[in-house]
Amino acid sequence: MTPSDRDATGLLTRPDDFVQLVTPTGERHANAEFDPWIADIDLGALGRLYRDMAIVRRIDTEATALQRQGELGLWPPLAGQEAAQIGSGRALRDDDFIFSSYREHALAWVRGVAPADLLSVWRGSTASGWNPFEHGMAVPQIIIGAQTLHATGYAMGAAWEGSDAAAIAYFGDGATSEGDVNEALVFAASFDAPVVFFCQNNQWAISEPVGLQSKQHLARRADGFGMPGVRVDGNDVLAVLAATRIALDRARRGEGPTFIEAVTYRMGPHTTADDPKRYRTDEELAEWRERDPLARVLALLEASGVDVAGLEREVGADADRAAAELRAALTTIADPEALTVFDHVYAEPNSHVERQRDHYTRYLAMFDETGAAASETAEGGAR
Amino acid sequence: MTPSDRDATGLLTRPDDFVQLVTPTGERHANAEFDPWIADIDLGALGRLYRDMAIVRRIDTEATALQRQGELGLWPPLAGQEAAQIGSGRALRDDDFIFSSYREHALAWVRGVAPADLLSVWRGSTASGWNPFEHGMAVPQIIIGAQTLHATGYAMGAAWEGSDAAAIAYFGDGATSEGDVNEALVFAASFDAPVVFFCQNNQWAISEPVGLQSKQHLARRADGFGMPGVRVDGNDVLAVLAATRIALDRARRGEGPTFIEAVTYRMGPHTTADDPKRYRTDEELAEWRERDPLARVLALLEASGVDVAGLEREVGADADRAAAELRAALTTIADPEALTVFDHVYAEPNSHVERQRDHYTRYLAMFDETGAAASETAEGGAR
Amino acid sequence: MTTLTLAKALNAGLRRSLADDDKVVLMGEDIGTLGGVFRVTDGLKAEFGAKRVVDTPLSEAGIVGTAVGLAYRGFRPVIEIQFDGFIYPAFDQIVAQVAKLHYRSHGNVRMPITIRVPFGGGIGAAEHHSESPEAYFAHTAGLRVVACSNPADAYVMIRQAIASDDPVLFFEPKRRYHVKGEVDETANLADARPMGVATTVTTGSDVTLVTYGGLVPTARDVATAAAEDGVSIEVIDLRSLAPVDYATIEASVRRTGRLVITHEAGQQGGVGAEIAASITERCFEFLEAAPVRVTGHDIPYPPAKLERHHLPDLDRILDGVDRVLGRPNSLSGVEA
Amino acid sequence: MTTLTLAKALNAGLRRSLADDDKVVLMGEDIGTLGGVFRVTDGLKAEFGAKRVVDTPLSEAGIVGTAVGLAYRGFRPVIEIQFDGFIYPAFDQIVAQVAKLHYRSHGNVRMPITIRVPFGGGIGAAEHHSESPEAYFAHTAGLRVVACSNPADAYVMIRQAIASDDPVLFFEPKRRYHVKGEVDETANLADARPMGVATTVTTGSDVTLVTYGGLVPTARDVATAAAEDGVSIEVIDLRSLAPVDYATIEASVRRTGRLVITHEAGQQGGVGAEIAASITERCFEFLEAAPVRVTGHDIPYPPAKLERHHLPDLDRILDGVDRVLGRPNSLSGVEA
Ligand SMILES: Cc1ncc(C[n+]2csc(CCOP(=O)(O)OP(=O)(O)O)c2C)c(N)n1
Ligand SMILES: Cc1ncc(C[n+]2csc(CCOP(=O)(O)OP(=O)(O)O)c2C)c(N)n1
Ligand SMILES: [Mg+2]
Ligand SMILES: [Mg+2]
Repeated sequence: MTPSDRDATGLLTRPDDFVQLVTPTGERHANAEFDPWIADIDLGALGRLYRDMAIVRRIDTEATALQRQGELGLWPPLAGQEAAQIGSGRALRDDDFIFSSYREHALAWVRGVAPADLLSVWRGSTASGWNPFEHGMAVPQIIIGAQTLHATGYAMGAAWEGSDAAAIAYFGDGATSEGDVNEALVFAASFDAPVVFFCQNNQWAISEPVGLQSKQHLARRADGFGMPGVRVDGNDVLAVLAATRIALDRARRGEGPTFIEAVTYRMGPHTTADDPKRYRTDEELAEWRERDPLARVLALLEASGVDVAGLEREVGADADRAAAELRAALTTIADPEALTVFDHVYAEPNSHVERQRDHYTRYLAMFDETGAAASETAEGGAR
Repeated sequence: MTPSDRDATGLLTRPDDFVQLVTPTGERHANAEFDPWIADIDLGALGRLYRDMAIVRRIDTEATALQRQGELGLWPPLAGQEAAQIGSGRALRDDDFIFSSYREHALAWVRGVAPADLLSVWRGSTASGWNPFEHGMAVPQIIIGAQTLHATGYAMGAAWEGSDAAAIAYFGDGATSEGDVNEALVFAASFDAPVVFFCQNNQWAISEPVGLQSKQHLARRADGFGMPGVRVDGNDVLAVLAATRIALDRARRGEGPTFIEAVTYRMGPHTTADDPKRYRTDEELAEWRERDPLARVLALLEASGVDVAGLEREVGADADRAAAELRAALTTIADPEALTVFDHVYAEPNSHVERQRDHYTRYLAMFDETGAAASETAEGGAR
Repeated sequence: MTTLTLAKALNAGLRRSLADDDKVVLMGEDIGTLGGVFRVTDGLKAEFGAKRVVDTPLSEAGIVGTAVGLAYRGFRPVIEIQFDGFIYPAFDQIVAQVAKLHYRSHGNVRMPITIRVPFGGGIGAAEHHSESPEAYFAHTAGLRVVACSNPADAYVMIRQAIASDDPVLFFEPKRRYHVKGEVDETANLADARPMGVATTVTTGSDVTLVTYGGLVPTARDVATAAAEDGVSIEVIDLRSLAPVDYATIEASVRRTGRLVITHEAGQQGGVGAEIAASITERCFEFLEAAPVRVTGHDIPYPPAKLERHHLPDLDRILDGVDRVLGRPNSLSGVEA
Repeated sequence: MTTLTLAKALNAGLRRSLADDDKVVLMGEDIGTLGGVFRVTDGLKAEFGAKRVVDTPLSEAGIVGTAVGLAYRGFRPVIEIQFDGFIYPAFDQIVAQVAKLHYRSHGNVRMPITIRVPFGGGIGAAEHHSESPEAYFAHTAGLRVVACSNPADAYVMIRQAIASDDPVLFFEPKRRYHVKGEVDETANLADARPMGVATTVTTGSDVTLVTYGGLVPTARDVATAAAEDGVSIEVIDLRSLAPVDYATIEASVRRTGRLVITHEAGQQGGVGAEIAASITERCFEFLEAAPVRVTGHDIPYPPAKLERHHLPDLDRILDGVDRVLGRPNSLSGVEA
């Protein structure tokens, strides 16, 4: 991409173009509107945000490696988006409900999803890793944008029940082109739904730059639908935390939805199946490395007199442990039993599925008798 | 609807809230931006715009009457929206292409669609009344919003061919909630498509007030998608004409799409099958009658010294003639032949349809032989 | 027993469901203040309020997608799609979300969503207002698909659909909305015939005639007309299109040896194809003739003045009966 | 003759179509710079420019809807839907617009739109990446539906689809993208087998085995395996799913008396249902047994590690062959 292309894509990262509280080099900008919302974030809390980010980055690296080793079918790395995900995730209350896309592993971490549950779906062992109601987080959504409507409906329901819980929908820059996302904005505004639309503008939708989806900052989309839109530096964990808290507070007070555009960058490939060299330059990546979400927090902590080396050591050990746990968890993921393909198609008894299950059971039994295995056919369909 | 509901619906009609060149009482407001675009509209031209509006109103009234008499299956009246449709329609060049919804009978008039062709689809005699390419106007679209994408694609194609023709999409306030319309805005902006999105905000989508679809002026939707949005008094034919000309000029110069919200009112029922008394008040209707699009043009002409009584007489005679032609045209609409149900399913030979046609031909032939008629069965399914 | 039209029976069933369970919410375009374009939800907003009977923005994907979120929150949304031809914008949310979420979540997330669809033709309507899209949904694993044909069933089945923990596509024969019938509003839902079970409308011994929705009364007329001609027809109202109650059809075809299926939807891949194929699999040795399908043509729904040449009617079904019986019929002498 | 993979044969066919007719435009997500996630459009943007090979915003309805407008303007849009499971957001534009506009406009507006869909499973992919949605489209009047199974067909059929004045849903068996075969890039399109005509892959006398797309090579293996067992199987590659080339199937079944149909899509209302029903109608007296369907189960596509328990494979199809032959099989002794 040429520099002029880049301008056209709205890939603007000047601090006056979005809310930034911590610069890439770790300077703290004052912001009268945002600062009160993070007044409680002392150095200790900031260190914990750093810890979150460092650990999820490590988990992400480990999972990517596991995929390369053939242990996972696919992995969509989050590297580069730690601040956007941790900053927003740590703004949530336990009874808020998360509707995510497929890249929000940091949110699963925030919500205490077990390592094995995180990996099982990407390993191809299960249709979903965890019970959404145990973690207040829906299982990953692959249909781009669909979850924004789910979040909106959930929020409508919460409000109708008189609860002040909110829902948050995570989606990408590419997703903003889907009808579903726009319809979600319509419904949310119409019903004053307590929902936060959290758009991680990571500049790319697979190979397509954000400028192909929109010539306007994505946050500007909000106004036309009748809700506030805010554009924050998505690599600045404090800015993201503050923006999300403001939006959640608005939601809880019954004032309706907010749209947050977190300007960030996907440092890795779209998924482990993708080769970003086909569509973007090393220079672009290098530029964004300088805006790393973790580095700036360390710089700020250091400038504030924190023993950063000690923190890094400590967090590094935690991250090592998390990575080891992840790897170990793999062995606990059982291969699913053949007949479970028929489980949960319906919640209630269904004569048709039962008949098919019965037939397939008899079919499998044939092999038991003859000693052959369905999986060992010439073709098998397996992988 | 209570007055406070009305506020919430964005049913705002203060002149400072939109561009208005002619007030309901016929005063002419100067407008530095818009006036140059209608400098050519002298009193004669204004009289012709009045004539257009009066005739289409008369055609509409006649068609409504014909439906009540059982001659048409259904009719969606345009009454109240004459200025929006004539003002925009008369801004178009012959080689611009119109993608309308189902209520744009005035556009069909502008494009010279024959009366019988206009009625045949609503009579249930044909799937479509006219050849789109003969009139530069697609046949009516019933799926709400779908045509906005068609207009966008057409405009993309025109631009790719190097033509400076534009496309215009007509849709309603309700339609703005459909994913398709929002996706059309995305595509149009992304490809700088020479298309005009012409939204007739007639305050209602069947029984639903516009405030249920949006708490924001619809024209504001445009900015977030990266295109200009303009809100005009849709009952002011000059304001509409100017706004559409500005948008078309922009399109022809390769600067991309424009969104126009024409604030107007559907004075009649949604269709002849609808009973608006179930959802709106007489007072509301009365208020809007005072903003009648025809009356203000007459007032302006009168104030400008035109012999309005003479004009009315003349135009009245033309309208009478148009109405008579419409009524007469009915008799020229033949009932379709049974086997034409199979025509045009495919453009190329298709063995399956041919087989079904063949079978049904034999089936019908049975009745010829026995003298019975398929239509005279106990049940018949006909109507 | 009360005498109600099919539309009013649905209205009564919806009212009852709203009263019985405060997690039931109705959603749709024009269903509140207007009471729906067919008045099926008439009066319900006034009775239960705007948070139980919800006029939504004009977007079908939005309606179904927010219903999914409401189901996550524990609600039981009941959606009205204004006309059959307007369900397609919601297709993705129905097929990729509503149908799959229970499976995707290992049974943790239930989707007790009812999607009401006035369907079928015969009312002289404009394009997109007379379609029969049921086969798309019957082909979609994870959905249940039912169609009612009379007021008594309508009253019970809509409540069963709403009470079901599975998503149900609920097809209402719009041209029969005004047909009247006896409805027992006092009977217990637990005692009612499960919505998955078909009904034998008339018993007969020569031909089994299977249909659903708006063609059930027509099929009854066919049986009457055929009886005058000495042919005894057993009419089965499927009620459930997915899953199909094969036990009932099978038992009948084993006796009659002859099957005719009729529906308004096109033939290619219609519900009749599945039933013909399945019954052939299950009853091959009992069949005296190939199952015959009498369906709408495989064409876009034609303009109103031609719909009688598209829809199966008494004569066309009788011709199908003649075919399955090997009597003189429209295809006599034609190579299959 | 050149040896090409199926993906490269499609690439060559697309290149040829772009070169032959400047009204042909390719549209889709990631098809330009990236060359498509399966690289089917690799190099074409570089060769023909960004106005012929168009990376679009991420919205399937938008792609198909703007293609309709382009068709109005005289273009022949060729759309890539990235994966089978992402076609549903475009369902309304396909079913209510693309399929119906020629009819609606009395033949004035043509919709020569090709919609390419990599379909089917067997690649260990995540949810929504392995679906077989072809039956939805085969049930939709106004659409043509085809599926290619080998490089030679791919090269010719994609060009035929693009040249067709009717809209074509073009299904590509993604798990066979890397299969190689001989492609004649010099042959004349006019001399090629029309895409509506099926191919007899192997001739045989005991059983007719009908399939399409990714299962064609499997069916050939079935024929080989069965031959060792003394059973002679005639494999037919349907190629066109709508309309179906019944002449070819019928002629075969009249000889064999036995029909097995196999596809990855679910059974209920799948393409196999229509073929079973239609062949039963057309060849009833010739059938020795009920047609047998070997299909994916009627379940949402399962996680990768279970897909081999969902997809028909050699053994399951052989079991179907045993069933249709009345030999011992998985259902022996089970009441149908
Ligand atoms: C409806 C649909 N269309 C296409 C895809 C294929 N796809 C998967 S991810 C992706 C890009 C998404 O980009 P974005 O929304 O920016 O999210 P990101 O991956 O950058 O986090 C595409 C096109 C899909 N999953 N769903
Ligand atoms: C996809 C779709 N959903 C629902 C309908 C039913 N319907 C027909 S007109 C209409 C209201 C449209 O309102 P608006 O867009 O404001 O246009 P208006 O009728 O006011 O001109 C509705 C809901 C439809 N035709 N298409
Ligand atoms: Mg992105
Ligand atoms: Mg309106």
